[in-house]
Amino acid sequence: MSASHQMLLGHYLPGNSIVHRTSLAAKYLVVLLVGAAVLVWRIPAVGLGTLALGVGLFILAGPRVLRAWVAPLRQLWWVFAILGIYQSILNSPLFALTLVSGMLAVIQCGRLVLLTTTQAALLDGLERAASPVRLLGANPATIALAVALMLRSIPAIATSVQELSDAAKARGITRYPTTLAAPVVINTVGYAQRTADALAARGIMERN
Amino acid sequence: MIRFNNAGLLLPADDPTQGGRTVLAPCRVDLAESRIAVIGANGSGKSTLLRMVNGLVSPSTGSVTVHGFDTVAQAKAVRRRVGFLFTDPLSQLVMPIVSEDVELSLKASHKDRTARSAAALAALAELGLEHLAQRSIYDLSGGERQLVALCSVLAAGQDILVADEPTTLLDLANDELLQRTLGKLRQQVIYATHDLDFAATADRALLVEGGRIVFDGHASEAVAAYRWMVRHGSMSA
Amino acid sequence: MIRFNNAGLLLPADDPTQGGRTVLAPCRVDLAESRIAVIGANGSGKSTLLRMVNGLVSPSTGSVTVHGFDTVAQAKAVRRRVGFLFTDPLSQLVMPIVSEDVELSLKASHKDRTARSAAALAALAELGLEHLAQRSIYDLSGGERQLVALCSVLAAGQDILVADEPTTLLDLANDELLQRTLGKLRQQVIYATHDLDFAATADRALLVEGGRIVFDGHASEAVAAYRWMVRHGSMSA
Amino acid sequence: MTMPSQHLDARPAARIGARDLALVSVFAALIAVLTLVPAVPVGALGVPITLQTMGVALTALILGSLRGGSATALYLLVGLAGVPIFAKFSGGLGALAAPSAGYLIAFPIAALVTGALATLVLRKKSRVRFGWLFLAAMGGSILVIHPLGILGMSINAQIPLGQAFILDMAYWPGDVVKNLLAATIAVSVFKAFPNFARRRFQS
Ligand SMILES: Nc1ncnc2c1ncn2[C@@H]1O[C@H](COP(=O)(O)OP(=O)(O)OP(=O)(O)O)[C@@H](O)[C@H]1O
Ligand SMILES: Nc1ncnc2c1ncn2[C@@H]1O[C@H](COP(=O)(O)OP(=O)(O)OP(=O)(O)O)[C@@H](O)[C@H]1O
Ligand SMILES: O=C(O)CCCC[C@@H]1SC[C@@H]2NC(=O)N[C@@H]21
Ligand SMILES: [Mg+2]
Ligand SMILES: [Mg+2]
Repeated sequence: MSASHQMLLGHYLPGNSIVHRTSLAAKYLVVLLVGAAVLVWRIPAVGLGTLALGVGLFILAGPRVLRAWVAPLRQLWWVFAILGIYQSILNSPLFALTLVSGMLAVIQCGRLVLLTTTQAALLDGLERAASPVRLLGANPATIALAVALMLRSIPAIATSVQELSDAAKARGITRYPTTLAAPVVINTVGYAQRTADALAARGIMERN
Repeated sequence: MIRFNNAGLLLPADDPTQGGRTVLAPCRVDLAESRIAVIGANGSGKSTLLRMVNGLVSPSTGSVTVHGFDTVAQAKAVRRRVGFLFTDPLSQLVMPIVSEDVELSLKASHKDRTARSAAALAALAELGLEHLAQRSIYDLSGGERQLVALCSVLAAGQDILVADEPTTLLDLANDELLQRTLGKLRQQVIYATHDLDFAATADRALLVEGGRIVFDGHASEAVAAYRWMVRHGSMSA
Repeated sequence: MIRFNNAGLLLPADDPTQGGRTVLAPCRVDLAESRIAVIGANGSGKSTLLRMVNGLVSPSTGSVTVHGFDTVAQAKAVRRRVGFLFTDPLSQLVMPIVSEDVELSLKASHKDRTARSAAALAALAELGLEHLAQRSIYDLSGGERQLVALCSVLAAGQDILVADEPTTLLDLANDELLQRTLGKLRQQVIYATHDLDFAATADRALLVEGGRIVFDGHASEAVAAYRWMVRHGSMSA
Repeated sequence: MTMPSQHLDARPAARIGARDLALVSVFAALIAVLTLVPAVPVGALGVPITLQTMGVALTALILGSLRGGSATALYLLVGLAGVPIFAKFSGGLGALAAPSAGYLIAFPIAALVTGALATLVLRKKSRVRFGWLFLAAMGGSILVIHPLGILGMSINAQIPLGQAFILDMAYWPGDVVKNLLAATIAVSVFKAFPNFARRRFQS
């Protein structure tokens, strides 16, 4: 359980750089601005410029974060390669360069936010960002609780998949995964019901 | 004071497989003693009875009140007064870190963050659990988890605790620890259990059979009656 | 015959929180007696030991064999011979309806559908559960579910049964029923339990503590040793 | 342990209760788990075949339009906020720049549509409930996921719509199979929780 529980927390690289200390809102603003610029001006200067800006910010964030810069290239290089070749033929090599560099820039700026922000801060930010839902009569704290419940449920569901597959194996049922798919979902619903009971019993999210 | 006013649960007739089944026959009891045990066979209706106390199950006939509040119409008032402890602590701990989970219970009463943290620590300390505050709930032993769940439930300041087989998953040492902790609580405790020694320590016990309360009185007598019924095969199950 | 050849489980060093922890120290035991109990504190390693018997957990050192078949390399042959009953029946019941779940276990032995249905009903009737055949597993009480899970496992007809705390959710009568049912089985039964009276009825018992088998012998002596350890606080947990 | 639902509920219908919250959160988690099951990296533009669409269809079939839509929206929100629960362990606002962005945005809308169709279908007692549920799931795919997905690929990768349409065809066979599976699973779930088919979640 604990191993899979940590799985989702693996992104943050602790540090004390200026990027780490910048507010979450400011970081997201940069991502949005970069995204908008890349979308509006499809010219090499903007694509390459934002990419360079991103690298600059990674450098500011310290060597540990900088080393993480290449990771998406290792996983996704073939996507960029195919896209680049395709656009070179369809349009022009220069346009391909613009598109690929711009896309990479946005993805990298987005990753930088994750690499330099703790999950707790991300979720706090989410709660604050959700505050406009007050206007609709909803409660941002409800959204925060939903997020917490969701994150807690991911390892629980993963564990239940493991347990069910163990149980099926123990009974010699090996025709995965279709036999197991329904029980996994049924168990998930049962888990949701138990969670609901526990919440209700603690008076959380009371109706009247 | 908990009062069952002819409260019962009959499954509606349109249920495909269960139509018209009586899960709990209408009953009229007042529960005021400090420690009350509920015993009986599997499927006899213990959990159903306990769940009615805090409105997790609504009666289909009659009503249940706690300190005069109706468990259905005034659910919120009731849940502020009644805490519920489940068998499996993992299904009731909501947040991944012990102190965060306790804080969640305190959200309604403590708006301020730092005050809430302090209150959570105090609640943990009351059960001697302050050393667990920063631990992940997944790293705790079964007994520690159940105690943390108990702490989270009690943190909201309820004065009645309902517990459905709280010791079943625990080993000898943890079982004793939880029983000792429950014993010391100032709250009224109503619990279902299959551990008849545990049941015998209560001030009063209800014996449930086939959805009916068939004995209500001294815990040791209820246990004896139950043993007798099992021995003589007069159980419906 | 089950043989542990220095089988042990050491968590890999790269595990973020548990790196290098010994869950089960390498042990060399032969399990041949008809009834073998495994006792010990929460987290001591009982479930891990049991799961190694049918290869649900692979040892990180040494090996485990059943009738000479390796539990890792020849998992399929092992599972045809070893049935496993889990503590939490919900993780074991695969189909939504009781009878369907029992039928699933019979698939290998009964190719014909109607014959299979009849066999499933007969298996349920043997444990007095025929009235539950058409119920959803989610409508059952905890104890009812545990009995259904036992029925499903027995239906598969393996000749060794491993049971991880099979009586936790059961009432007095069903507890006796299950113990009696297990007692009558021609299969070899290996079970973990926190019910020390149940453990004492075995032909042999292993006492596990901190991932080590610290006692192996007469069941009554193992139980006495365990009680002594709990009493004198010499448990690591 | 768990005690199942009981059917009578005298409570007046109100805003969001603990049960809605739990169902929405847990199903959002289910979609995340299904996404993280190893994907098949087929698409030319790095849009893999994932079990995500099955998660979305299941959520909508089982929870209905509003709850299903909310669960899917929660999944999207948490992913965009930065928790790596999108395909290939990605997450964050950067996902909106990738060729798969259109699909992501389509998911909550598809859940609204599929959920509404499913609720309609479940109203009548039919022997072929499975078939109708499958069609409801396909409705969400055809009307929402694929059109928006094509649009997203076309915008983010700057390729003509026709090209994007052809690239999208790679996902059709997989999506049909996943919707068949989702309908089968939903039928099983309704067997275990008959109240869900009547859209009564309150215990
Ligand atoms: N919503 C429901 N639909 C159908 N049957 C139900 C429902 N709720 C409870 N039951 C049935 O009512 C009976 C009483 O269940 P309950 O859980 O209260 O028993 P219990 O005494 O707690 O049993 P255990 O000791 O096994 O926990 C059981 O037979 C159960 O199957
Ligand atoms: N794969 C694993 N990764 C990390 N820790 C593990 C793993 N498997 C077991 N453990 C740990 O090993 C210890 C032994 O677990 P096990 O489940 O065997 O205990 P147990 O004796 O069955 O306890 P209980 O009586 O509570 O069922 C526990 O502390 C558990 O957390
Ligand atoms: O998480 C993401 O980044 C989105 C991936 C989208 C995959 C789309 S959904 C429709 C189609 N069917 C698949 O199996 N994959 C694509
Ligand atoms: Mg019960
Ligand atoms: Mg165990």
